[in-house]
Amino acid sequence: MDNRRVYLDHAATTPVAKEVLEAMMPYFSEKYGNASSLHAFGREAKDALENSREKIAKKLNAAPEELLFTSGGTESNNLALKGIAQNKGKGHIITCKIEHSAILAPCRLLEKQGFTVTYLGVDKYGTVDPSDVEKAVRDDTILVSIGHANNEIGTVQDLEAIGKITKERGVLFHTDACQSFTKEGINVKKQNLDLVSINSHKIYGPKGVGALFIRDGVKISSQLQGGEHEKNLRAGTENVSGIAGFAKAAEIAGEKENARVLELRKRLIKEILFGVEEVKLNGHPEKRLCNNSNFSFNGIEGESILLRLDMLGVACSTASACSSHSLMPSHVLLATGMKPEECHGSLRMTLGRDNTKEDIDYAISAVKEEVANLRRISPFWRK
Amino acid sequence: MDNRRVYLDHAATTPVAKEVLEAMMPYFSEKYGNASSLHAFGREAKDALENSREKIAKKLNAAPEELLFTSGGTESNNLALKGIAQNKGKGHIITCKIEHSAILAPCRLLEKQGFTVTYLGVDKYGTVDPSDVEKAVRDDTILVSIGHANNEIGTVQDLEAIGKITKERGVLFHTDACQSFTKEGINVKKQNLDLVSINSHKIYGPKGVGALFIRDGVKISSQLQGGEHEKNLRAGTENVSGIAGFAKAAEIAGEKENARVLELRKRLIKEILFGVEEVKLNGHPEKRLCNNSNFSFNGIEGESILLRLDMLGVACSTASACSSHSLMPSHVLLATGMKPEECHGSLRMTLGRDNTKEDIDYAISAVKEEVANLRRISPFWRK
Amino acid sequence: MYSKDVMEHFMHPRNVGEMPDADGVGEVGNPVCGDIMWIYIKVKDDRIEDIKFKTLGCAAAIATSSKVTELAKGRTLDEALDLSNKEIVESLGGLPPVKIHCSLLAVDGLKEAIHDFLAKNKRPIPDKLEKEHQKIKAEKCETGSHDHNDQ
Amino acid sequence: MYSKDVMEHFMHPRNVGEMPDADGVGEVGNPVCGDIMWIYIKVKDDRIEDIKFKTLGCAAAIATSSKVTELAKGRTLDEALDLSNKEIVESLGGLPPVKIHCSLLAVDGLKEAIHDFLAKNKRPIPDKLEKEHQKIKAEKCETGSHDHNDQ
Ligand SMILES: Cc1ncc(COP(=O)(O)O)c(C=O)c1O
Ligand SMILES: Cc1ncc(COP(=O)(O)O)c(C=O)c1O
Repeated sequence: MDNRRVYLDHAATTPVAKEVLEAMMPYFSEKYGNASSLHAFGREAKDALENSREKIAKKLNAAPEELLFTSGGTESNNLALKGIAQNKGKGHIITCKIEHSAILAPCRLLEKQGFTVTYLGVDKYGTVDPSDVEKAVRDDTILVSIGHANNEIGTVQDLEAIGKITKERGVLFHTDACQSFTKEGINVKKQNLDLVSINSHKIYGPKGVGALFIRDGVKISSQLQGGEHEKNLRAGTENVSGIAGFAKAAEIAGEKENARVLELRKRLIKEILFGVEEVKLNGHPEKRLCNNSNFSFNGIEGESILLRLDMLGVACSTASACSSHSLMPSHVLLATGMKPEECHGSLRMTLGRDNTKEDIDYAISAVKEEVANLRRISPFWRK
Repeated sequence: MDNRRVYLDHAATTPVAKEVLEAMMPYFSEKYGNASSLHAFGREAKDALENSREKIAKKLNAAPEELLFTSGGTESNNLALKGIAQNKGKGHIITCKIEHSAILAPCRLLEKQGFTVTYLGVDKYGTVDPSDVEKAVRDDTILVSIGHANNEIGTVQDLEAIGKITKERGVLFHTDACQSFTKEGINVKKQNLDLVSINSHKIYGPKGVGALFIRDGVKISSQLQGGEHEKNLRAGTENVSGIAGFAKAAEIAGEKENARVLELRKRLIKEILFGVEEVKLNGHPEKRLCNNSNFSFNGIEGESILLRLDMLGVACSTASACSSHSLMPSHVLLATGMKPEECHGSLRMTLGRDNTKEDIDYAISAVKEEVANLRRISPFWRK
Repeated sequence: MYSKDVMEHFMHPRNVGEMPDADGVGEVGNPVCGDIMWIYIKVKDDRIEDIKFKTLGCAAAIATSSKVTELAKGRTLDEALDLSNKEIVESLGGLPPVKIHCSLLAVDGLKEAIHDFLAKNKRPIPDKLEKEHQKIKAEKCETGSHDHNDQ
Repeated sequence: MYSKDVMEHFMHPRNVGEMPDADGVGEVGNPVCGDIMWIYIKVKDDRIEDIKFKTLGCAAAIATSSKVTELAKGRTLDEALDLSNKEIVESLGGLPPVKIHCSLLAVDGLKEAIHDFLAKNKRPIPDKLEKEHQKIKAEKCETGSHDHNDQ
């Protein structure tokens, strides 16, 4: 094997694209003004901010005024959930069991504060049944928050069907679209979305930048107090270079690259499923993000396979790393009905812009080799 | 006059220094991993994060574990104030009237939530009398938050004297050091600080990055829920490039540059006070940030002088711009005892790394010229 | 933030000055709010023959002051009273919404000068103008607690 | 995150395998927790003559398993029972604090194998070992609700 480095963890974060970095560069040391300043330096910054807002809003079919910049997906989710909850004062929230921790953790906090939260289950593919949402809506329901695409298994939800229900029932609808933005169509009008969380570092933009779409007229309580930035909803000097990069990243993302990645991903899944014994594909066979693959290998543990692949230059992720972060099996895999003992050998490989066919073929052989190596020392493997 | 552009608004934000940008570059498109990832890309990011933490903590005489990264000064202040308040549940907070809005706005929110807040007054120079802090401490006081240096008038407070009092009285002590970090000595041990807010974009680092020092053992409630980043106190994928830049910025800041800027600033103040009629220096004659100057010109309004200087390429700031942001005169100038009508002609000029003696001389003539021009059309000026 | 025309009038205001022998003087604004305008008119045959102003205020206040004097000069008093704030703002290529407030100063000043001229000459004052005069005199500075984006 | 020695043992574990004619077998761990170790010993004159293991688990579990077999081989049973987790971890150049938990598996496995050997041969089992045996058998998988840094 050669000395390749193959990054297959694009769901965790992405490199900053060349075009994106170029779009950011002027805002570090030349047009460095504070967007609140009245002078020319400030106006340059303000212009960059508003142009960026326009570009990103367009991608969601939203108005620029409906987009607010944050420090990332976590902040966007926190603002959406707590901002709506605090504004309403009390009530019931519907979410689902496979949400990202940046949804689940705020929900648990809101429960402690007296809100009630329903965590909907999913089927074995990780799909939320829209009729479950319908059944769960109560008179005091204030918000439905269902993530567009899952970060671990890539399953994509039917936002349009859920949006129909929330509209009918007069309930606000939020989606965490951090994984799906630019990969799956998001159209706030068609999908009847009231709030959408997105971030930059999953789409070849810089880390530390996110946004929240808030439909015009939807009232939300600010979570960061200070100056009157972002329509008084998010205080703090705007990260102009980061935001300009985020906008560029949104702009350059496109169907063509998604289709290319999808082909590579299909190849990867096919080769692993046919080339390795006792392996299972987690997530939905079709309704999944174009770049996501997630496998469970019997008889081995996630961190081990991850680290052995890492030694071969292949970077992936596991939801099952035994560390302080997760002594527990992945809540996502558990929710799809897997037993804890089946969850430990999961491996997520998420593809991206820089991956070539050669990279994927290299990764496939690496996986085959290391699964075999680990099974050789595993008590569960006696063939 | 030539076509110079002279940026004199370094208190609002600074350009990213060349060395800082260089330190950031590897973390955009090469070492772009998520610091939570186990693979080599992730470990590179984690290393950058922890090295940065160490460098910045050292500047405060703190341990790296005591430093937590945020999205900026506003978030650091919000986390400090609300985090302590929520952890204690109830009680009394002492702050002062000239704090930045990122302190005052969270305090007002806490008042609504049942906390009581004392806003200490200042003398005509903007100085907080430590004995006022002493007198204000009550049995239920949980926190004293006094900013190290004021963003408008640059007045520096005696943290050591206040820290003695809070230590004696067993009350937590927070300071917003966004303006003073790297300009005035901060030593959490000597000054007995329990919490310190700092940010990057005021010290030639990128925007959108800040930090909060939390003394080991001080309990604080997280304000952003999600993953277990930053010791479970601040969820969200870490902005590695930004943090690396922040650390570099802290590292390259130094006494020599502060002394250089101080000399230029002295020249600026001297020339304006002697060369312009009916002008007053706001803030303290000596205990002020090395780069801050703030004047009030009789008979003219802040935005006007700012925009006319801007036309000459000189970028400054006024606390008195008549816009949605501030139909009101500056709360800082009012607190120093100025009448509203005296507050409108304020002009802040804050110096920095790129300013030369020639820049300052250019700015001095520009100010003289434009003050004269505006007074010529001002009804208050009849000479 | 400001249009080219606003900046042009702000940087090069027309009709700046005082007029010791003015036929009518308007003094509007309030030092507490930070804007004050003094406006002087010379009237001949009910027409504004000459006009001068001095303004302390923001760029919008100065530019609209200048524009008002430019537009009013040569008009009859009635025509001058017809000058609306909207017209001024539009003729300057617009103003940011938050600045509309500052532009009222100039039209008010002109009205006050005409009111002063009519009063001094013991001429009947139209009801509408008298009402506006009372309103202007009663105006206080808007205050409120804002967190400006202090930096 | 892992020391060079840990990675070395993880990538190239010593004494991997099964032993159909083992004198003692230890089976520890729990599929629910995601770590399982099987350890086999061949005993001659109360000395561990040969030792083999198989481990399903994280890198720390595999590396400490390997290290335990390396250190135990050739020791008397008493000496082997003296092997502490601390010793294993130190001899590997340390482990991240959160991984100490995973390293317990290996020492437990060795104890279980010795216990099994003693029991099979109807030999007296030291009190301390019996207590540890009971504790190991009773162990459940640690669970709790954590927000891992899912990405
Ligand atoms: C679905 C989802 N939501 C939220 C987040 C959190 O975003 P950030 O890391 O920008 O805070 C992530 C990624 O980490 C994600 O995948
Ligand atoms: C004293 C002070 N505190 C807080 C802040 C807010 O920091 P940030 O803009 O990074 O949120 C600033 C600057 O804007 C400041 O000058």
